[in-house]
Amino acid sequence: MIGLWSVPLLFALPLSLGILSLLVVPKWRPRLIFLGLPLLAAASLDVLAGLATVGPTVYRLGDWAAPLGINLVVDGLAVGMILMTTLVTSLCALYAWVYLRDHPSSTTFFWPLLWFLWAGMNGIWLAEDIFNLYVGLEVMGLAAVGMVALRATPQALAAAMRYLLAALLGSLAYLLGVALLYGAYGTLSMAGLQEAATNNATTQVALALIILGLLLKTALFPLHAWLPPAHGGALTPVSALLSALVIKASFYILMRLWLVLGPEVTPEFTAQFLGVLGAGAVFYGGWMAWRQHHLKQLVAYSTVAQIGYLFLFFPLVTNTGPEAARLAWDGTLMMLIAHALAKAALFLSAGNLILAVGSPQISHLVGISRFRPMSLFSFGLAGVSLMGLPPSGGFTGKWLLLHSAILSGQWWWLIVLFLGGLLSAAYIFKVFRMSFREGPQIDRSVTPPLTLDVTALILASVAILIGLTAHLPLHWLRMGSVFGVG
Amino acid sequence: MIVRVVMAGLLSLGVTVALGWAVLDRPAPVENLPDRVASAMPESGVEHPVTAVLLNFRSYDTLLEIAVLLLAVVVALALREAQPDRPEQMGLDNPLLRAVMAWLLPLILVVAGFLLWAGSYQPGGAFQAGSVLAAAGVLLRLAGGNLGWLDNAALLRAGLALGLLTFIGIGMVVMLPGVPFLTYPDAHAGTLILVIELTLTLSIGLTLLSLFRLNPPYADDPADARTQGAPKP
Amino acid sequence: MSGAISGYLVFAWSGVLLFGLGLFGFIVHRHLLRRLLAFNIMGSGSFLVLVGLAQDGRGVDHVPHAMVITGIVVAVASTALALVVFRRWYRASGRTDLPEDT
Amino acid sequence: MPWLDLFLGFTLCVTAGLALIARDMFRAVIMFIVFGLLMAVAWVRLQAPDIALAEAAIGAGLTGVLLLDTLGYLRRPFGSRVDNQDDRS
Repeated sequence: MIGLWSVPLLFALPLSLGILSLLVVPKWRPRLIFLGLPLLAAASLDVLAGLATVGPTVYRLGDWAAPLGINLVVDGLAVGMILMTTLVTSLCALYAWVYLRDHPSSTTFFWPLLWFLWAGMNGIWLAEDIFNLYVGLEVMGLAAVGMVALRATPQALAAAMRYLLAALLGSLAYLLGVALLYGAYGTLSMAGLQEAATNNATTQVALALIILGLLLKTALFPLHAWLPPAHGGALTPVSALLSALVIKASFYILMRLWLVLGPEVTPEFTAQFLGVLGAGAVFYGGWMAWRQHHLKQLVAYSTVAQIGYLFLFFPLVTNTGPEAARLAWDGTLMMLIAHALAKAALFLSAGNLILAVGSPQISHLVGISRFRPMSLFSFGLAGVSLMGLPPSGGFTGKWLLLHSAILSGQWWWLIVLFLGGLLSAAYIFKVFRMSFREGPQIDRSVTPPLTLDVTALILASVAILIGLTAHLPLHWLRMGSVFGVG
Repeated sequence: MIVRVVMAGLLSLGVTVALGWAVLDRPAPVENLPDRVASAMPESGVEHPVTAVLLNFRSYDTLLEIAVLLLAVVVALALREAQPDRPEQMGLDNPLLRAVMAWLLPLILVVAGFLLWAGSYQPGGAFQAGSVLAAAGVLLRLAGGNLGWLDNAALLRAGLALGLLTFIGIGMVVMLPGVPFLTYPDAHAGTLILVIELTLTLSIGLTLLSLFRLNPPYADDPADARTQGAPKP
Repeated sequence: MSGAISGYLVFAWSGVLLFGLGLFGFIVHRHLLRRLLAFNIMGSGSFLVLVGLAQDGRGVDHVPHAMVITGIVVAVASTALALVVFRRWYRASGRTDLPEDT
Repeated sequence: MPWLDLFLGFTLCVTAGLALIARDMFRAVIMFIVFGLLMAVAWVRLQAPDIALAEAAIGAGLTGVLLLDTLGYLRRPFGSRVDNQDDRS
């Protein structure tokens, strides 16, 4: 069986390491990454190898077939997300290993939380069972809340509390949707639901509840209020993980369930409505990002904006013909992955700039270009992808979405793509203008350790490179989906 | 304020009506899971269906759920360390209560043991037994009992970790013949589940108890209460 | 038997109402403890819907029973986590609600 | 008609409502614990004794104790400005 060991290791290993990191002395907690990262990278690559040779498979936990047991789905989409998670989390972990040295020892609880977060995310990517997804969401969500609270300042606690309330409300709405679906169809397996689901009020209400719950967790405008304080106020590696990966998990579930239930059940206006909310997010988030005075708040609002692009998936994939739908799928996933890489890079390099000037204010960045060119370079590379300039992943994603919009005759989304890019350019250049301005403000800066700069640079470079070599990952991502060849 | 009440009222009314509509309009299900559970029971290693679902058919859910519980403790530990407290003073230290506790405690432990053992063929199991254990601890503490051994961080954490580590360990060891994660061999399923439940009971009891204990205690004088200062409005 | 079956449905309906009530409380209240109470009531509501709907017309189904036990444990873990954060927040700020909510 | 179930469902909603609107926070928590115990009875009626046990022990018991414990904590004044906006929101 393909991935017999590597598939369960993807969540069992981080869980075990999470527990282990509680048992060792605080000084040793970070060092477990040197055991965990190589093993998880190996497991992720093994799963990819299995996908490339055998194609998509189903992993039957406990050897029970769904719907009695819980199955895991190892298709292109899941494997793609797993690899993305492994790359981003590993680099953030290396960053945190250095970054947290100067923080109080209570922040070493970052490590158990990190492992649990990782286990939760991998659990979600692999899940095929809608109740199992609920538990996975809780593992990931509570770990994320804990990470936000880690700083233990009043601001951090308030942000964590707000985040927790949003996450809990979202989970409950999701759970109620699951309850309705189980009541109506007697199964929790997505494959079973796809077969059984018909168009009736129960499915529609259940889907509406699930969508609402997941929108809240994804922080789509106008349900985004919890995000900027949580993402902008957390420790830098936490901000990067939350913005790059955690909010993607709830979007991912939405995407999967939409393809399972959506097209038959939902009226087209639901899809258009989600697209409109996405457009709202792009404009509002971009505008708010531009208005921020704190660097990390700017980056956090940029996340609010970038989430919006992902939601163009729904109008572009629903009743639009196979070619446009496939382009929408490709484009959305490219945007998702590019944003994960670029946003992690942006947060990490923003953290480096803040370390360098010792202030979170954008206005204090005056003249920093002379001292920290490398941090600024990573920030710029990541910015290129966020703005959607060639040859970045962000560009490829937008290009694919643009084609999909033209093919399906929904030209209005082009305005969103275009204006959204301009807004991103505005807030990225706001930071640059300040950095290149010569002023009296600083004549020296702190030099952050090299690891911090290198991890940010790697992430930013991959965000660019993935745009150049988009063909192969997109081919893999389609495997096992309705858009795949085999 | 009134706007909020009206908005909340409309929203929750809308949700309720939609839910009611969903309940009324639901189709008759095609799938019959209870039948599947019934026919798989002989292979599950236990006789009580809920235990079979929790610890065999859908044991992966249970595994993740234990992780959720642990997470709450991790956050509590982290925040406690971020703002260290004085050694806590708690409990009523009432001799009568203590006397009652001396009788009650063994009884509670017996109940916990029974619930755990009963779980394989009738209602009960690790979660119920674990929460009874935790209840015993809470009562003991309210009575001013000494739970000092819980302050031994290493011991406490080992106890917390035991359940999940055993669960994952057994899930992995059974894979050696080349079967998927958590596939118990039919002959040993009952024993393995019992071992998992036993360790889970201990860990769940400790976890729930720590959630109670790890809340920041009462500060003795207000002066040291504000370690962080109020945020600026 | 028919009496028992409609009994299941009664609880599903109670669950619907409880969810609605809880949602109302969750939105209206600002006191964080009250919002947590509302959250727990909503949770109980959805558990009732889960079991009540699944058993209506079909008889006892043990799968949702196991799911609800999982759900209860998750709910208590979330509540406990929320209380830990809440106490720290109260201790640091002296407030029982969140700052931006007025 | 399952009168007993109807009555129980009605009582559940009433106690939940009382827990949500009670002026006094302490009373709200007590109402919530009563609600949890009634839920346990409801689970028995739904032929789910396992959930009934878990609900009584965890849902009502432990959550209740945690909430009461927190209430005790709130009675202590922390910070200079303990708002008196109190429990009514």
